[in-house]
Amino acid sequence: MTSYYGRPVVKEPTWTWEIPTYFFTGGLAGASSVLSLGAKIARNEKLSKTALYIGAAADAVSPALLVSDLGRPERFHHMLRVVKVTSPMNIGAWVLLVSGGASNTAAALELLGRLRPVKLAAEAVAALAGPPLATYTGVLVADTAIPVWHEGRRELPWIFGASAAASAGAAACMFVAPAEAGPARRLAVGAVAAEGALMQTMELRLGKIGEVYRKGAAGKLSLAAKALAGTGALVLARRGAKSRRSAVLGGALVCAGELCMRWTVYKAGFQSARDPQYTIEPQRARLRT
Amino acid sequence: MGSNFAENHPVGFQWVMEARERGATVIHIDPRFTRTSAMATKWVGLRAGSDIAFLGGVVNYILQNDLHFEEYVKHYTNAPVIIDDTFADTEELDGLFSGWDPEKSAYDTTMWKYEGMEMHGAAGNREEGFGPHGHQAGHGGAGGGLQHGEPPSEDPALTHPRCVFQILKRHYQRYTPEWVAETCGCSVDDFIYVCEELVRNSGRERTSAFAYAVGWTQHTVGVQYIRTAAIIQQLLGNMGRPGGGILALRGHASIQGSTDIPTLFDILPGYLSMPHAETYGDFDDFMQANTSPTGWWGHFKAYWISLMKAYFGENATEDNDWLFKKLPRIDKDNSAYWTLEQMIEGKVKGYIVAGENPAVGNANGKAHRLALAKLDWLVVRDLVEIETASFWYDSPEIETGELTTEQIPTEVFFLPAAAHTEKDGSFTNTQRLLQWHWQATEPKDDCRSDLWFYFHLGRRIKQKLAESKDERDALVNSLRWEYPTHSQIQEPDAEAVLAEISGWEIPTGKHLSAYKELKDDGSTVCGCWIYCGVYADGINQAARKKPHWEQTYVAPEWAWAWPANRRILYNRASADPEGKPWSERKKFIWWDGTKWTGEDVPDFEDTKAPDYRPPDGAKAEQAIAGDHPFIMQADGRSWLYVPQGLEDGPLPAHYEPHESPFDNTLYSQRANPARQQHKNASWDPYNPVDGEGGADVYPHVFTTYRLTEHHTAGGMSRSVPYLAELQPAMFCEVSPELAAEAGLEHGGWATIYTARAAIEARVLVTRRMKPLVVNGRTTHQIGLPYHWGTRMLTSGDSANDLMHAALDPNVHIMETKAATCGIRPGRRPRGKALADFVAEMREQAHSRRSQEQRVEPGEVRKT
Amino acid sequence: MTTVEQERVGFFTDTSICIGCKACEVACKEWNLVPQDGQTWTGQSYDNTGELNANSWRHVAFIEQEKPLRTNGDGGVGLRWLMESDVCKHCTHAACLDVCPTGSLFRTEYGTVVVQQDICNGCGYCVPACPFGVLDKRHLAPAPDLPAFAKEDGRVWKCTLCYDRLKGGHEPACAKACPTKSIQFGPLDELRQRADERLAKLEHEGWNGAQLYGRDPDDGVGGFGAFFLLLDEPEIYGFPPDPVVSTKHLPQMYRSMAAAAAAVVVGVAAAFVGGRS
Amino acid sequence: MKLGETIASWPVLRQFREGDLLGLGQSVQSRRSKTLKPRIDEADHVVQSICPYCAVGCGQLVYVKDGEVTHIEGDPASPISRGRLCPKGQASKSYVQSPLREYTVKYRRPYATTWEELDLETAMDMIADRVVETRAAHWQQATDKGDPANRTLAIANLGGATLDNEENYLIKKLCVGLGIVQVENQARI
Repeated sequence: MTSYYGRPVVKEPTWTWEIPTYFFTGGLAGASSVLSLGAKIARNEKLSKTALYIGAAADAVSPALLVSDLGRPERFHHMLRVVKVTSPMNIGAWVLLVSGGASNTAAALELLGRLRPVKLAAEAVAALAGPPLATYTGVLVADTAIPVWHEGRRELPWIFGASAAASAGAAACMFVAPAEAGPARRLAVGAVAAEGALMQTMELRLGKIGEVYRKGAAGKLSLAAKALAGTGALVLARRGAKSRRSAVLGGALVCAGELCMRWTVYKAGFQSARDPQYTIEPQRARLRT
Repeated sequence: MGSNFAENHPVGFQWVMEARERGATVIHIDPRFTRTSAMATKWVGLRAGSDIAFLGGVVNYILQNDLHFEEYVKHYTNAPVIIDDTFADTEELDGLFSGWDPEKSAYDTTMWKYEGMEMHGAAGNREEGFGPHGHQAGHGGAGGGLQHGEPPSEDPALTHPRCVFQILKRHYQRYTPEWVAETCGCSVDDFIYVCEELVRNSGRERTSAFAYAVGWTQHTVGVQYIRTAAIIQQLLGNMGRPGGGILALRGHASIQGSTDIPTLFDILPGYLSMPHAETYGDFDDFMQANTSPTGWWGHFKAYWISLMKAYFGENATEDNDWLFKKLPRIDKDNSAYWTLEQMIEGKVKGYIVAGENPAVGNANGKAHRLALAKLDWLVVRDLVEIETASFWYDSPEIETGELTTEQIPTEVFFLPAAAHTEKDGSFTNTQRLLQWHWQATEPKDDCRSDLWFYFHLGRRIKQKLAESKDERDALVNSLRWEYPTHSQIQEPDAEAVLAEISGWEIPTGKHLSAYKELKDDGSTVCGCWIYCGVYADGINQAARKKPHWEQTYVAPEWAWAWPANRRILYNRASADPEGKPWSERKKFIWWDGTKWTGEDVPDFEDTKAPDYRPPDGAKAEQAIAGDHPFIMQADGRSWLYVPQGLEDGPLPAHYEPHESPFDNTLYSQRANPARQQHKNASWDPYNPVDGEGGADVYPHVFTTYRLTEHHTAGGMSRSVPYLAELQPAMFCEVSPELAAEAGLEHGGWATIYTARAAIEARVLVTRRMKPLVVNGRTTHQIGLPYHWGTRMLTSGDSANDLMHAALDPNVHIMETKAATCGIRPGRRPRGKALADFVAEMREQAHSRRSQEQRVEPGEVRKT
Repeated sequence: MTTVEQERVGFFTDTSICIGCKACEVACKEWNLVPQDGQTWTGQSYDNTGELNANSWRHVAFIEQEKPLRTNGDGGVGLRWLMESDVCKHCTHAACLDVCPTGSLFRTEYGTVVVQQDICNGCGYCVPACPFGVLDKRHLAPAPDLPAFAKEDGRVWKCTLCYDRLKGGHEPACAKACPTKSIQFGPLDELRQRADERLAKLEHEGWNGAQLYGRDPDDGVGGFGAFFLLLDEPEIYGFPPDPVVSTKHLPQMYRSMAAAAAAVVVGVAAAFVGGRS
Repeated sequence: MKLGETIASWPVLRQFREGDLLGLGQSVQSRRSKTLKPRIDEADHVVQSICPYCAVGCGQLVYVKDGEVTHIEGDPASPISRGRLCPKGQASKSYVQSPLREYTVKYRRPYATTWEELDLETAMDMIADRVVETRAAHWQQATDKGDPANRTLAIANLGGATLDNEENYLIKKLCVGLGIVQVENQARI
């Protein structure tokens, strides 16, 4: 493989730890809002409230993380300077604004127990903003020149969505008594399974490009993610219904697993950018056909 | 050849690229494959220091195959002239010409003269058995005591065995393609290709040009390198014609100006020679010795007296011989390296350095730094603190313990200088163009122009000596030293100085428009006769900036070229003897029946008809016939054979560099016998050469050079962030073969050593360096840029520290382009260990050498 | 008020006449006051700049090859030294521009792509988005115009094709300086025509590997505003052989996002439904 | 600026107003971009100069604002360079404004280990004294043969190839007057 002194063709992202962490919190927030509304409809007030609070909390830390990653934090509001459909990050900023605004309004009113209609509206809005919030980050990373991300564009929103659902479910399990946490448990377990399957599909389809998921930091994180989420799901499935302690443990493990999964994808991108062969070879192949 | 056009003159190279795009053949002949080679139609690699062999081979190829431009050669060169029978060639004397004096290690140049006449050089002096020196050799246009412009005996048929043409033929007959390939390490095919292309692109319809630089001058036989090219260009009829000639690519903004208006020991402005201490009783002898009866040097007296009037005004009069008796006298050599020797011996007390960095830029840098430590006082003027100013606390010798700051007596003044944007003035570029640059801003704080410094220094000194009746102060007190000044810092008016250089008529005060107007009766002032007219009509002609799109391609109204705004010298040669252009394609100057006309200012008297024949007794230019274009020469012809003016022979012969791993396969005289050496100097030890024991301690050839990204000794580039980052480290270029042989690792470090010093450099292994097979033996060449020193934004060891200071005998230039060295992996020793390492290697070499001492005619080498 | 649209301009960099002098690099830095990029000796031929980044907007690549310059054997020595001055491509379809969330990156009236330094908040999205690795965040100590708490410049910088000079009717600094006019500036259509003629000439002269890169308006980025004549495959110079603007697939990505979003809802619903049964 | 204008200039609104729905073009142009001017158009004056590096002699345009050089670029009028410059010539401004540039006199006493400050006038006077004294102490009136010598071999002057012709002229003229014959420059190296 020829390249210019083995130098990378595309640049690694300049993003730091806040971004993969946000992928997690954002997903958690989005899915939690949905879970909350679902529970409300299912008349599971306890679960609904908890999910609402979790979502609101996650929604609150997310912007902080994003702002702190900016090169010029004092200019965070420039994100809302335009409406750009071509920029997943811009769309995401608007979605986060809506979702965060709504979920936190709802949570606040819930606490104060005032203005019920407004609260309901806010919950609805948050639930509407939730799914896009949980999945757009997949598009965000896919919409780059980084081979392992761009080529994974079909699966990434699904994987991030699943991961979001899993973390939302798992988080709820930790704070709701097993009796009321049934749906959350099922959500967590189901999502972990789905996500595992999706990851496999993606890696297989990516072929050589996908090998970064088995190499270096990404490889290690990927194993950790699978192990943690897997074990967590198992614990929740087996003993989550009976023991509160297991529920907390299982929930924590799944959340940790999902966080690792975000880091896996994040790190894989850097590794994919660093080695020019991942950029050049597929393009060469494309030209040959 | 001998230059790296693309890298060191990139903007000038645009014209070469345009020519290439229009189908011109561009050939680069160089030891290294450089950025120029990459752009050339053809690159021919050759061994550093073997250029005369190559060029001599071309001469031989042309002559053996009768490919010379016959009409041009017959009429415009001295090919037909018959040489005195006292001349004997290197072919007869095994590498020496007749007249060699082993005692003086010098030639008696009178044995090379034209037959039937006492040879008589112009601007120069040749008593004491040595001819004109330094730049007179190149520019003096030595002439003969011809009764009229024609030499006494000629053979128009070019068949007489002693006519120049036949001598040339014999001299180069052994420079066969096979021998050239052997000696230069190139292939016979490549050599033939070059010959064929040169011939194919010369003649009536086409012209070829040579572009050289210090790759030719920096040799112990440097002047002869250029002479060989001159012979080729004369044989092919490429001189004085558009697209022809030999272009010197000079490396400093005004290096041409600093030779025209010299800051050089042996000449005065306009290449007028300084009087020598050993010679010239009185003024008339001096005039007689320097005035050529024929050719433009016939007006030497007018040039001289006009200069004296510029220097001393009314104090210079006919009665006091224009102060001739009071003028300082020079010796045969008071050049920079002679000064170095004197300095080391403690004989030089004060040293003023303005805009130069000898501690890095000169050969054998260590010797220069040790010498600086022997001075009483030193003045350094520059924009930044260069190594020459800081030697007393951060030179490598401080590290090795050879110098100790507390023991250095030198008093050092560092004076910040003004930049080109902070002063008015003119640079003379490589095409002899005087270009004015206007001041843009005022210099800050203590920054001052050198004009300011020398003017006010002179003013103060004159004040201090004003009352002195001492004989030695008479001359300085006679100096004309009034120049108008402006601004609070009292900056002298540069245009007033330019006006003095250009000259005026004393009675009327009218500014002169050409050197033809100069008088020898003291009625004209002119500070530099060849610059006469640059201030014609009281207008600064050098400041003319008419855009090129508003004038012809010759652009005569952009700046001003010396002499007389002529863009191509000797351009009468662009027309045939009858004055018709050689061809429509190449027409430039021609005779229209009544006068000379064309694209350029004719380098000929406007109305001298092609059929003009000088009457007997004609003097100066009148003695030059109408079909002899080379009007500075006494005989009006260009010289294939130089009967007068050179120290080391009338014809170039191949000599090995002073230090070479190879023997001379042509003559038993290995190197230029007349080269200047510091044989017994402990500060300039030499590496053993082929045939001596110990030569294998320094088995490789190295050559030094510049990079596009840096400038000379680095003062103007290591101080600039944007340049420093482009080439941030001293490195050496070696071939993969040498790397394997010496165990050098790409990107690692190497230590390069000679008998003088050892330096370290990063290793750049590259295919662009090729091992050459010379005389059946493989040799490796090492490339070393020489920009680095101990200071500034990027620092590193100086390549020049490795160099010896053996010199060309004509112009006293050192041989930085070819010498021998050893190389080993890793960084050099530090501290005292470094000095020990160098000494140890030297001992190794010299102990073996003393057993098998090589003795050559005319030189017994010692160290 | 909107600025009047001008003719689209760009660069045609003809590497067959590049002498590798790096005047373009210095001219760019002098004009745009780009900071020094550090002094590391790479040993990669004469290239000590290495790449385009926030502090090098022109980068001259040096490639030493044992290949003849011409295939017709004319004067060849089986050795060639390729030099090429790289720069931002000012793509017709520019990923950096598309993904910029603040509108800091924008398409100027000259059809060039410029980062507006008074807008950029250093989100860094354009950095991995560029298929050529041109854009880069500046991590140098803050300039005086930055707020006290800023620990670094933090903004993204790249070639502006001398936007300010264009507004004054001057050609970009690098093109103006280029001694051999290897860098040519002008209306894009004109440059493309010139490039075609140049390529034809070189092919006729048998130049080894001569090809245009980024000239084709139908390529993955809709053609470059700054395109090249190369003497070997793009990857030899560190270019992607077939760059595609990532946003070309954005609709597809949004579709799969929508589906995934729906799936989340379905999944949650299922979690409840599943519980009942 | 009024609140109204601020809102009106909000690119989101401009996107729709100016029909630049994707927000890729003019609608997102910032105030700075809109009012941008090349600094050479703001110069107080422009000076035609010549590059100080090699001997090709390329034309330079030096732009000055408030007494400071703000930019240096090629002079298109020059038939030699046609407005082009090499990296060194192009870096001329950075050279004349080098971070290493010295602006005041530095003086080192014999045997001293450090520089000290010295005012220019004093320095000039000291240097003049050094020249006068050294000349007096090491003057050679005549050669051994009795021919005139009129010189001192104890003072040498080096440099010139980077200086102006006018400067070299004064150097040579002064040295001839003073009997300093060791006058040399880079032409020798």
